[in-house]
Amino acid sequence: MKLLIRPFLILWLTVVFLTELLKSAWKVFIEVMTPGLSATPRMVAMPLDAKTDGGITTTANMITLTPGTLTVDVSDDRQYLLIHAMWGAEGTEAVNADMKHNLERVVMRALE
Amino acid sequence: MEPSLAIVVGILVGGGAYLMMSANLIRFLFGLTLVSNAVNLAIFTAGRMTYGAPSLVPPGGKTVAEGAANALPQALILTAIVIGFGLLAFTLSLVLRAYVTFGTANSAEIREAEPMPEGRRDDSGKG
Amino acid sequence: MNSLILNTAARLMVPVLVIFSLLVLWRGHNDPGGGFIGGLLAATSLALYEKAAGLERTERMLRIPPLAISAVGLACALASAVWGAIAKGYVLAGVWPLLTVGPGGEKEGLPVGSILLFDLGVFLVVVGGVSAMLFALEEAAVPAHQDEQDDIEGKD
Amino acid sequence: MTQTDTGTMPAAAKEGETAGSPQPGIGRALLFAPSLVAALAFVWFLTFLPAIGRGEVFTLVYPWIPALGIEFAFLLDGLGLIFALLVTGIGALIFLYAAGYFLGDPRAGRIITLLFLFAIAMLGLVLADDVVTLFLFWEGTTVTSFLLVGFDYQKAYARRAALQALLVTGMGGLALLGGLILLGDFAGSYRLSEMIAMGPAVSEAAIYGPVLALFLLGAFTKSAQFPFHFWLPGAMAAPTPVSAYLHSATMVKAGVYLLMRMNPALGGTEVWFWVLTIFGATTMLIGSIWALRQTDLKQMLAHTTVMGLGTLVMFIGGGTEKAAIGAALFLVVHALYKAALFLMVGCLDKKAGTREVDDLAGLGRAMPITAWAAALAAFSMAGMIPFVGFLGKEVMYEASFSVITEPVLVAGAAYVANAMMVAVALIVAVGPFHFSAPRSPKPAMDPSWTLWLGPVLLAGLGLVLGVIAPLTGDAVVNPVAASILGRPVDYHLKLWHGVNAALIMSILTFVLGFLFWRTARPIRAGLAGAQASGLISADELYDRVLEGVRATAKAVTGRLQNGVLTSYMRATFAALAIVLWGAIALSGGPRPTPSFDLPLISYATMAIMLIATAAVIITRSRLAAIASLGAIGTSISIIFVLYGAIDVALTQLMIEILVVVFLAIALLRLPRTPERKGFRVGDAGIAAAVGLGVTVVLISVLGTPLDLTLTEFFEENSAPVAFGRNVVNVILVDFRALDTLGEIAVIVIAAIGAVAALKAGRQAAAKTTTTMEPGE
Amino acid sequence: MLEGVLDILGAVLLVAGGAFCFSAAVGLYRLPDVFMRMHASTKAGTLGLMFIVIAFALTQPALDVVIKAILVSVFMIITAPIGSHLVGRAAFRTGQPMWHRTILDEETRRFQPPGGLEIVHLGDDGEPLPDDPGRILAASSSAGEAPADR
Amino acid sequence: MLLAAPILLPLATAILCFLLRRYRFHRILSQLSALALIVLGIVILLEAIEGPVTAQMGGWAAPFGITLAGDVLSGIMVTITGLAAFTALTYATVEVDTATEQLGFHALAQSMVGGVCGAFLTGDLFNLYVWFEVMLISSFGLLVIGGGRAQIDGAVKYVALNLVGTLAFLSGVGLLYGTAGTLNMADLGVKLAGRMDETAVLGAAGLLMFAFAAKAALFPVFFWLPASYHTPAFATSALFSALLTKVGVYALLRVFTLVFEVDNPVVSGALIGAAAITIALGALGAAAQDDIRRVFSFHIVSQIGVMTLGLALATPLALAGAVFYFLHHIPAMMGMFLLGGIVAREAGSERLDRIGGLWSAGPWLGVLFLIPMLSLIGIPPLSGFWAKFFMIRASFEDGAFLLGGLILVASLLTFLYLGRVFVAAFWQPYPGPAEEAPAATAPPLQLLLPVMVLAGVTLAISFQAGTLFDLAALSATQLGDSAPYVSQVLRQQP
Amino acid sequence: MSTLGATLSGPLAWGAAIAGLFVIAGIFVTLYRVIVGPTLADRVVGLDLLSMLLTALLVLFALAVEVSAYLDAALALSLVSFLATVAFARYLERRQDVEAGRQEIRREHGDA
Ligand code: NA
Ligand code: NA
Repeated sequence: MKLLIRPFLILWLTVVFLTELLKSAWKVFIEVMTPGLSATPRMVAMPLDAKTDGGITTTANMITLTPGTLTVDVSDDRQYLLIHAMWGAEGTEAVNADMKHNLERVVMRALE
Repeated sequence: MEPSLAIVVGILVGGGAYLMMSANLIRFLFGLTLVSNAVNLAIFTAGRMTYGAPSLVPPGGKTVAEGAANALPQALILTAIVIGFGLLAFTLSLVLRAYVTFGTANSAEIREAEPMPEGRRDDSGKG
Repeated sequence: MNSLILNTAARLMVPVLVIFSLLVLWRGHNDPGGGFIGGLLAATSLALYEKAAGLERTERMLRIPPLAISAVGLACALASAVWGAIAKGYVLAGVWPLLTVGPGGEKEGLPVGSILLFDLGVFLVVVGGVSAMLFALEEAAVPAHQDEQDDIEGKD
Repeated sequence: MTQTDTGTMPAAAKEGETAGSPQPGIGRALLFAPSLVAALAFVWFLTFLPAIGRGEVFTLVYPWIPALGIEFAFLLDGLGLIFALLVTGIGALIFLYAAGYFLGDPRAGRIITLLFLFAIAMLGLVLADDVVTLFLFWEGTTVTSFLLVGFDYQKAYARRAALQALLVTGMGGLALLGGLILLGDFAGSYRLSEMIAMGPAVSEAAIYGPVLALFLLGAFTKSAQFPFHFWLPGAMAAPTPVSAYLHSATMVKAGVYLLMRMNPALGGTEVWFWVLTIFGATTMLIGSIWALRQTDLKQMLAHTTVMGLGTLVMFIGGGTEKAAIGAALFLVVHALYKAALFLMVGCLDKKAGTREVDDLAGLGRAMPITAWAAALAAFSMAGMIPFVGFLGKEVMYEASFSVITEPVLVAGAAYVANAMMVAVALIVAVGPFHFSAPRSPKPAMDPSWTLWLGPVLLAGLGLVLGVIAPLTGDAVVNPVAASILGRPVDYHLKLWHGVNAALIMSILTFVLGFLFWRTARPIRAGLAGAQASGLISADELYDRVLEGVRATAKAVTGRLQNGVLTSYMRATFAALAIVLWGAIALSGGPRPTPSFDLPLISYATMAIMLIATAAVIITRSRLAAIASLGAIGTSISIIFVLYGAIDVALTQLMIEILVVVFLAIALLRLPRTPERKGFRVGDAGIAAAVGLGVTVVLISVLGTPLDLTLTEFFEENSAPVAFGRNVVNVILVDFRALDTLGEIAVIVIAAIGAVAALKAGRQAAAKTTTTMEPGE
Repeated sequence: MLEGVLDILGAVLLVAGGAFCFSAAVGLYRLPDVFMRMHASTKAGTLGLMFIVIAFALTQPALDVVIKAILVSVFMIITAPIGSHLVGRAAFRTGQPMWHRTILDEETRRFQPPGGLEIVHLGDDGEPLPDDPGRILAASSSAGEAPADR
Repeated sequence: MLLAAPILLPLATAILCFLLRRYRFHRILSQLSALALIVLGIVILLEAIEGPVTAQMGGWAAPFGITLAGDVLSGIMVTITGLAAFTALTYATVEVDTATEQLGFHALAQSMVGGVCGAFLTGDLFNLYVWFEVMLISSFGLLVIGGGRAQIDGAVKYVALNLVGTLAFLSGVGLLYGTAGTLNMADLGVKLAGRMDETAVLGAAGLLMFAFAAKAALFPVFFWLPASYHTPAFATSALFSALLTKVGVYALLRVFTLVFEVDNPVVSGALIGAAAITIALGALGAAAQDDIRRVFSFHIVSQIGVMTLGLALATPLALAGAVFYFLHHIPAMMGMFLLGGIVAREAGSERLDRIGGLWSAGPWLGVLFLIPMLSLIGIPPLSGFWAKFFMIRASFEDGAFLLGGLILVASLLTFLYLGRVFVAAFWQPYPGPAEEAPAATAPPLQLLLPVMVLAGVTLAISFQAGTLFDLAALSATQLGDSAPYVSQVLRQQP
Repeated sequence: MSTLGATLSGPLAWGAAIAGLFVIAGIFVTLYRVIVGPTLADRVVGLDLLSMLLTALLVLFALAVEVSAYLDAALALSLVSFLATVAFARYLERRQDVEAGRQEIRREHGDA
């Protein structure tokens, strides 16, 4: 069953991802092309649910290409991602929740 | 004809030559890279390359389309690039080796084969 | 580097790239590509793998020492030269045993012959030579205690 | 002057005394074989005397390099014959003497072999009739002389003397070679006889000056003429038989031979007369004065040899028939008594234990044969009647008067020299043997027959030839003089001419000679004082010249080859700039006016390259430099794409990034760029000249039309014949596959070399790095 | 007709792609520290390049063009974040300067090297702050020199 | 196949040497290959006496495909290359240790030989560049392999300076292609006839002259040679002395007779100037040295000047003299280097003030030493005399009395410095402790055999000077009049 | 002077030209970062973007002159530039460790 729907999940993942990428680039565009800096950077450690190499890698990559966040590192125990967020003013939880909701779940559904 | 390329070649050669005259072997390597590139570009320029299409015969065709790039200098440059890479890679290894051996990458301090006239002489050094 | 992310990606990408480089070698007689470009592509991929997985694992994966690969490549090219000399009377002449040319110049069969052997030789030489230099540089440039440190950190 | 151990011969150095295992029987017999061979050759040459006396000439020619007219050619005439007789005759005696002298010495075989080889070379020299043949044997004598002088190679002075003789005579040999080639090319023939046959035509030619200078340099060095006379006393480092043979009788006469031989072609001019007279007279006087300075009998004889050679040269310069006769006669006279005296001194050295004149006295009774030989030779030397030396002196004075230009000068010089010979004869023959109680370092006795036979025969021959003066004149002297003059000679040698000017001069000579003998000690002391007061001798001059050459060589080389890579690179690039700008300055042809019409993307790419180039030079960050290099390489590959060179672009791109990667790896280990020592203006000037030169030449290239025949051939044949549609690839692997073969060989070899360099480096580092893991 | 539409669509994509590319460069220039600069280069750069490639594939829809376009896009999507991850990780581990307004969560401690590290803070002008209180992340007393590659 | 064999055979040997694990096989293969090369060279020589022979690579007609061309000169050079390789590699079997062999010594040596043969046989300018590079990179490898400190220092200078030459060569080829549209040397000669005064042509000629001069070690680009030749193994030094500079002079000879016009006053003036200064500086340099191999190195430089003079004068005799000089110099110089190796091995040093006592240990070695030494000094009838004689005569005939004189003066310095070496090595008492003094035991046969072979060859050349001069003259004729070569290369069939 | 030397015309040519101008401008801005730094990481990020922009330029050119073969170069560039980034990142990370090793070598050779 999972095998059958997996292609669709991957396709969904792609769609989600491309939309996120577009949003993310747009945010950067606005940030740098308008005067002043609105950024409130924050480095956070995000707990990982994905366990496989592929899952972690995909998650990490997608986090980078989506708005405001950038994967810096994976912890040696594979439990955390080190993430640099451009707009982290609302706090760690907000950043994490956004990413978890948008991406990691989709990735895990598609790949794990 | 592309005189602007000729000027670029001259500047690259000049810059590379300046670096190659440096005592710092790393800068020498940089200069070597520059001059190698410049020479390839010189052949390219001398080969009267024109702004145009690649020298490919279309499938089923007999010869290349009109205005295709001159293929011969391309082949020559390709050969030269690869040879230049071999030389550069070897030279790089040598510089590294010289550093491991002498503890310096300054050619002025590498004085074993031709020691200072009045300076110390290493007895054991002869290989 | 011991990056999980890089490792995973490299494991995925490198085989694809190597196959792609062979494709570039094959089609090089008719399209951009050929032994050099294919070889460089493969060498670049190996370099990438080396960066991701480390020298030792890369050497183990290759099995044959890279210098031997490049020597075999040169041997292929020489063999092609002699093949041409024997079959056509001219050193390095193109021999196409599987190709027949019709009266109108149309070609049938596989474009496999001495020229492809030569190009394969070029490919192998480039792959082997570049990798050999890369590995040797890597080995020489990274002092021993570095490797040690890698081992402490490393669980690739 | 203080003796140092740098190689000046100690005054009383011993020679040939190394004890060794005795020769085995056959070896001992073999030692005497050369003597026999030489004796047979002597006899064979004697048979030519009548024919030569009649004016006949014998030739022997083998082709050698026909394309250049070089032959292995010999000619036997009067001059050649007398030299051949001296070489073989004295040779036979000296080989015999040497065999005895070195009996039981393991080096006997070597010295006799070398002496024999020398004899062959000398014989060839005097008989050669071809430029190359002559030079071959000329250099043969130089080399054998080198080896013979350096026979006692353990001694520093012997090594020095050998090298000195090699250099001085080597220099002359090279000059002679130059002269021979010049003259040969002028004459259109390399046959000496044909050159000589040209006669005065040579001295009227433009090349006469250089040819003369070169020949004289050759002759003067070989025959120890001032200022090259110093090597001969040094060469006395050789064992006595060698000195007797090479350095009195034969080799040193090679220069004299050359002058005699070339006289018809080169002589007869003012310059010839003056040069030979002045140098000959100077040599003669220097030789005679310094002969008195010596206490070592061998050294004394060596200096009188210098004097004798000067005399010969002076008379060759004289140019008249009498002068030629005088030279010819004195040649024979000198060879006979001087060889005899040398051998006699060798006997003294061996049997009385020293050659120091002050340590020898009253040995006449203990060594009667030696004493007699000494006396006979000395009589001839002093010019006693009826010895051949008397004839020599008479003719010499006659010749002096006959000289057209400066008879007083010549006669005066001859007078002093002859008086000195009398004095030396007295010192050598009287001092050690007579009028005093016996005194010698070891108990003296006559040597075995092999040692005394030579001196006795040679000295005796001096008497015989004097007695049979007319025969000596007709058979020996006249043919030689004829060769010197290049025309037949009609002169009748007589023992007694009656009382004439020459006889009076002879008597006055004895008086002066006797005075010299009696005052020898004070003269010696005075000379020693002069020497000590810093008068520079030619020998010291030689040292200074040699030091000067070495110092110049070291200075020049040290400046150029200074071991500093940057200075080499600077010179190399400067040379490149000169080549480029030289070519530009000295050429013409199309110089197009540049036009600039390209899309923005081209100029943008070029601008990237220029900015990055500046960055590589200026930046102190190595990573920025590497990154800039990467940017340059990538930009070049974009340019390749813009112009349709996709294959090249792909290759360039990947190679460039590989270079960047390699550099990044290497920089992990390599040290930081040290602070730049400012802008190197000179280097920048050179670099700019090179770069601009390349641009100018490149633009000139662009001004010529390009012939695209090759490219069209490739394009048309690529698909239909070579079965490939990518023309560039087909060129690489088919049309020009040999280039590619070499190129991939370069990659393989570069990889082998790089791995070898780095692996070995790692091994080398492993030896010193303490933090290395075991088993690495 | 379709071709005309595609051409216009392509032109729009091209201009947008170019603009994104340019914005990435501007971001690299304007943003104050390396981490923030990576945001710009990674996201805007990747999308800009993708737009241009897609425009190519739309306007010259030959099979090989489409394949190459997809390859380039996929490749960019895979490699760009990996590159920024590697550079970011190195930058973080070697204590590269960071904008002074950056907040560091406590949990990021686990990503620091065992010896801890000291981070230089950059002011709004991009220059290191003169009297930086320092947000030292872990015990590390040695006052190292500025790691700027000068 | 005949003309390609001297290139393919060493390369194949190199591969085999590299792939084979047994080092004994390396040696045997290496030596056999070198012997085969001698045979190939002689065959080419014999065929070329009738006139140049050519082969078109890939069957593509000239000037489209690459031409290999063998004339008398290339035949001679291939033969000597074989001889040089055989002797040096035989010597190396003892001198070069297994660890170095393991790193690829024989592969490098063989590929250098292949590159050298390629340079001698190719008729294509770009292909010449390629073989130059093969030779160059192999020599780089040989220089650093198994090296100590001095070797690395020498290698750095050697590599750095040679790279400049190589880049100039490549630019020159590129510019020449851009001017004439062809790369075949015969075709280039035809296309460039009468165009020497164009900036493009003269500039390219200048670059090529610079490059070849750098390879030949002419003033002012000879620094690399004395900086490096004394550092590697003696076998390597000897091989270098035989081949590397000669390829540079060969290229000058070939390219400046076939492609350019050497009688152009600018070209000949530059060559004469460079050659004359090289002769002088080389001889002075040798006189200034205190190490055996450094003396030899500068001697090579000086002799390279003389050979180049042969080209610069460009009369038939001068060209023949230059060719004869090759014949003489390679075996004699190699013999000298290898004997220097034996001397250094026996006496334990290369410094003239630290060696000695060898005559007492065995005069036969001294006699052997005298053969190449006297030949290099130019003592008749040894080969070196003839070489010098031809050159001096050629200078005088051309009215260049000063040049002839210069050769003579340089010869005098040769007396000085080679005489010094001989005296130091053989006559001077051993300066070190007596127990370290050279013993009277003979060196291994593998060391003596090559030296004896080379001495034998020198003697053979000496006594066959007439025959060999005829050969050199024939070669000079072929060089001087390139019409037969050109027509043979460009005849319209592959 | 045209921007790309385009062979095509119409809106696409205009679009390509404008995009070309954007990209070229971006390249020079990025070069500033590569050369000026100030940190090594900045340069590496700059180089990464530089190669991305050069890739874009190549694609634009290929589009403008309608030669799809040139896309190969873009593909290759994206591959090798990734390799360069990886190498530089490693250089960044290792440099400091290596600095320690170098001290050792200097000590051995007794000079700084
Ligand atoms: Na993100
Ligand atoms: Na990238």
